[in-house]
Amino acid sequence: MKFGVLRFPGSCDEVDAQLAAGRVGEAVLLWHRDRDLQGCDAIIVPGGFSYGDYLRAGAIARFSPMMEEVIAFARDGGLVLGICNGFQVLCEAGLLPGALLQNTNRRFTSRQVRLEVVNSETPFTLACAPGELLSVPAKHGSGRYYAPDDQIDAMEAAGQVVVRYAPGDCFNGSARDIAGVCNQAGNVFGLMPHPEHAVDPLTGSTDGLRIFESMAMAAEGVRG
Amino acid sequence: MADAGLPTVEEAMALGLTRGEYELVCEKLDRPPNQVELAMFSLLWSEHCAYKHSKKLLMTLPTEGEFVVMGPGENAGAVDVGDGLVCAFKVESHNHPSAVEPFQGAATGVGGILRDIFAIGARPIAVLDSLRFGDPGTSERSRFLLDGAVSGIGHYGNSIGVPTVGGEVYFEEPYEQNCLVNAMALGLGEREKLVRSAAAGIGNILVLYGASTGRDGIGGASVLASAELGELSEDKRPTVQVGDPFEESKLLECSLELLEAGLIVALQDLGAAGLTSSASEMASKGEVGIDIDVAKVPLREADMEPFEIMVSESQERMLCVVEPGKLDTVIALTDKWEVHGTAIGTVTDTGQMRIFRGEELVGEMPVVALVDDCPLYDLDPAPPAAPIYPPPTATLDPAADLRQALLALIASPNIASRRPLFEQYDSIVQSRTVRRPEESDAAVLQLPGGRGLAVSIDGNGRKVAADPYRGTIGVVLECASNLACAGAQPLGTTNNLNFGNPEKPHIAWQLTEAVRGLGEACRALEAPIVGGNVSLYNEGASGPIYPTPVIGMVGRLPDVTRAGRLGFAREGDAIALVGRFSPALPASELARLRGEALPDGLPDVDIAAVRATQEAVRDAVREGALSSAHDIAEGGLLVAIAESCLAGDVGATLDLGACEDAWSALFGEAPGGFVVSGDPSAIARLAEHTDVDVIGAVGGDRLHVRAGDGEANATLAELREAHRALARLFP
Amino acid sequence: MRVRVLVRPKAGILDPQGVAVEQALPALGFGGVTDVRIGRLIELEVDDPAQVDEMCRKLLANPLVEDYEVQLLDGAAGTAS
Amino acid sequence: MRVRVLVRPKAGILDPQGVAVEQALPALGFGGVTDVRIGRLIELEVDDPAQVDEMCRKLLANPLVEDYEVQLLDGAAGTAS
Ligand SMILES: Nc1ncnc2c1ncn2[C@@H]1O[C@H](COP(=O)(O)OP(=O)(O)O)[C@@H](O)[C@H]1O
Ligand SMILES: [Mg+2]
Repeated sequence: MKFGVLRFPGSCDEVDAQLAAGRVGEAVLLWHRDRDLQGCDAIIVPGGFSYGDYLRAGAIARFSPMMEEVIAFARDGGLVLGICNGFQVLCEAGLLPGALLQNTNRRFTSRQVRLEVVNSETPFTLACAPGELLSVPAKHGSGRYYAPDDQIDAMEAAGQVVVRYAPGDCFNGSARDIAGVCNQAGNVFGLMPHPEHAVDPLTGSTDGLRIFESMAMAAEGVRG
Repeated sequence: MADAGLPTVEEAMALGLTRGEYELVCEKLDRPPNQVELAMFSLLWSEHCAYKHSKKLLMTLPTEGEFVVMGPGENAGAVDVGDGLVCAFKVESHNHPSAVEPFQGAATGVGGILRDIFAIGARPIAVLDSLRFGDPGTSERSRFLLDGAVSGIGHYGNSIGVPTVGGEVYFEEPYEQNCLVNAMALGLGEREKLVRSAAAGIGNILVLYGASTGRDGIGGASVLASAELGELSEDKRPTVQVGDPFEESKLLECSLELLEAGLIVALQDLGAAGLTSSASEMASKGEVGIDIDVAKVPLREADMEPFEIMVSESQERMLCVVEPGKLDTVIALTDKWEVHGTAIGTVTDTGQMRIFRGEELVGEMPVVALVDDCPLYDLDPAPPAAPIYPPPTATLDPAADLRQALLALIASPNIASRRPLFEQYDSIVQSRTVRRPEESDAAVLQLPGGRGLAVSIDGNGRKVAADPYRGTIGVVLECASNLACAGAQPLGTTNNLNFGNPEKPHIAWQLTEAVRGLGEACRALEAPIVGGNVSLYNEGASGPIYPTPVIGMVGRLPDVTRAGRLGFAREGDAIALVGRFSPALPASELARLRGEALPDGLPDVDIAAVRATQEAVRDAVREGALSSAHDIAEGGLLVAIAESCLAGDVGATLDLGACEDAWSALFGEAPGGFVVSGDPSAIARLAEHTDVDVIGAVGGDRLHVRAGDGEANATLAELREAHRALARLFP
Repeated sequence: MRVRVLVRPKAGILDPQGVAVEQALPALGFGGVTDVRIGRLIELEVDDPAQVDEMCRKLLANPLVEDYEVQLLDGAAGTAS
Repeated sequence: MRVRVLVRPKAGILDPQGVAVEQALPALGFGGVTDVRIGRLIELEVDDPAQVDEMCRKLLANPLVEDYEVQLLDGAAGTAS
């Protein structure tokens, strides 16, 4: 299992994602200006402030050469995980539905949250039990998930709402407490909280590992 | 050189030089300085750059020790943390810019201290902040400043991917007109790869990279750092510097990659006094000359004068020295990171700073005159004849009982939970943070190989105002106590001396006494000073700030999995008061709530005894023998216990036995006291090494204490509610 | 040619900054203010103003949540989305 | 009355957003764009438009780093700071 973690100018959590993914497989950094996916089985678009989050979070990064390759990879069914800023990039790139707006509290907020696994059958949540609560940190200023109501209805029906904030834990005002969504095909997943910061008992919880383990299981399945 | 229109002595004085200093400049040059030269001298001879009122004092501080790799003088100090790694760290102030524009002032303060860290070749791994404002309850301006400073720090640190792992904030009336915003940063580097800032190699090339140069902060260093804020007229206000963390993150990665590839000879950030100070100091340290062509400097505004280019304080710029053969590779790397480098000068053997605009020579000064010849002044210290500070405004009902006092203390802005602040900071990025804010008295970061670093930043202006010497000792001891509770041994210390106008004898006395206390405490703890910063002239119309030395200390843990926690953890654990603790109310937080005047002096401190207690607590934490350890600071014993209850979400029952004065026993403050909890046998073992008094047990959902015939009782829910008091400042 | 782009949150989308400003005004003594909306102002110099609309759709605004309006500053009227 | 306030970074003050957007545009296929400045667009409904100028100075703009321009949308021209 080989993960590729994108690196844009202004990325912050790319090494953290590399370390986390490295616990379940091989993980390499991919520079935004290159075009070689280096044979990776899954791509992670990491957290941080690509291009300073200037203009709109994720707006500039999504045009990078490497993102063009990632878009093609995703269209071919490749696994793509977007975390925080990566989620914003994937929405901007049109790989995921919706948009992420400024938190209703108007502040960057960093807090441990509980995530409820709504759909445990995606390639990113295979290793979770339905309804399981994962303790994972969230830290962002623009994490309010928005999509038109009818679209969210359809997404919920189709199992595209993958994780929600547990009651009381949603500080950003997201529609229906949505924390992470996948595309229709299920191979692209974005979430605001940071599973890569929940992989070691020393620095927090280990619940986030489940996301990376799920991806490895899914990738092995595809291969096998 | 054209000598028409030379600046006058009056203009020199408006830039902050004294008449005598101007005359000395003329003597050094053998002629009056032109505009470029005067601008450069006025900056380098400012208090901020030349430390002319503090250098003699600073020379008394201990700077050497077993772990010191780089002491004061370089961009940051560094201590050895084992396995060939060093921790670089330093604290800096951005007080005056933050008073003008708190968001950008605080943001650029963080940007500046981070550049100091990577300028020596260390990757920044943590930021801490130390903040002082007026009373947030009554002062709208203080709330505005607090809100702006906290968002600015978060904006910069979060965006650049360096965790803000700790800090401190206090609210006292003397900071109303002159807030303090200090920021500390830590970095990790390989000992063998540290780089110094001395320019070397005649014929080598100076490359400037990063942001373009605009009119930011022109006059900043001389005007902002050397004049009392109240004297600043509107037209002297410099342009506000705007921070760009995105640019800095590229600058950081590019600088570390340049160093890793061995492409540069020397590296220096551009901070206060911009190109003037960075180039001159590089030349001075390398004992060489430098030629700079300002026409080559990429500008944000086309029409800038040579002197403006030389003094601009535009942020996010670095200067490096490169061998000619490596220039193309260096430029290519700066292009990769989009921080486009430009060759702007050369290293010469002239011993002169020569400034050109194209072919035209527009300034020429001996490096030695610029950097080393600024006169140093002796202070004229004298203790104040009458109290300097009015008593704080009383907010506690004089009839309050112990329980009401406890709840008022827990809700005091100086003690209430800092969560609404630190939740605006990313404290976990880089995956090193083992103890987040409110989990331990010091932040703890993991290092390769299972070891750890602990760091704390502390200050207590009120106590230093009451007794500059003993108060400062108390601050250094508190910082080391915080490390001890995490299980760490101090390796080195940084400090920021925030004081009023040193030309006034009573301020000079505060400064002198504080530095004496600082040196003595650091010597006794073997925690030498490896760097720091001085911020003087912190005064408003109603007087000086409390003298505020801010101390940052870095320590190490052999086994990071055993880092201490401050929260009670297990029902049934014994609670003990540890240390030879002699609590006293004068200058305490309770005295502030009661509106009591500051005492004239504090009790003597036995530093060696405190150190011994710290070592005993540290060793017990390192053995994993204790469930919790917390030092007793603001609010005294009962507040420390309440904090341990809140952090562990469990109550406690205490009986202090016979007790002459329950108020002093419960709320009095002094250095050297700790509250620990653990298995009774572990506490008994601790008693073999230091004074230990078992006073109660962990359990239940309330805090209940009996002291003599006094008694207090509060539920966890009541304590938690009081502790949330700061949340309303951030609606 | 100098071009101005006004980007606004779409009707119906919560604008927390606008709400905060609206709530802060009465305390500062400003009554009678309603419906505050905060967006982005982008001004740029372009060789070819015909490009601007595409630039807006692709980069300067997010059509799912924002409306934009282009104003050509040296005369001529603008186009709105 | 509907009022529009344009808030811009002051001349000479660094505009990191504008710089970043300007540098990114060529790679996105938009050449010939220079001097990008990014500010805020504030639109509000006010009973008394005469108040707006003071509102800008006190709350809507930060006079240390920003200039503002007020446009009355139902006719009449605006005032600039
Ligand atoms: N300004 C601040 N920025 C970040 N963290 C802070 C700040 N102030 C306090 N904290 C954190 O909040 C916790 C409690 O702070 P404080 O009560 O000042 O601790 P102490 O009494 O040990 O000095 C610590 O973890 C500290 O690092
Ligand atoms: Mg403490």
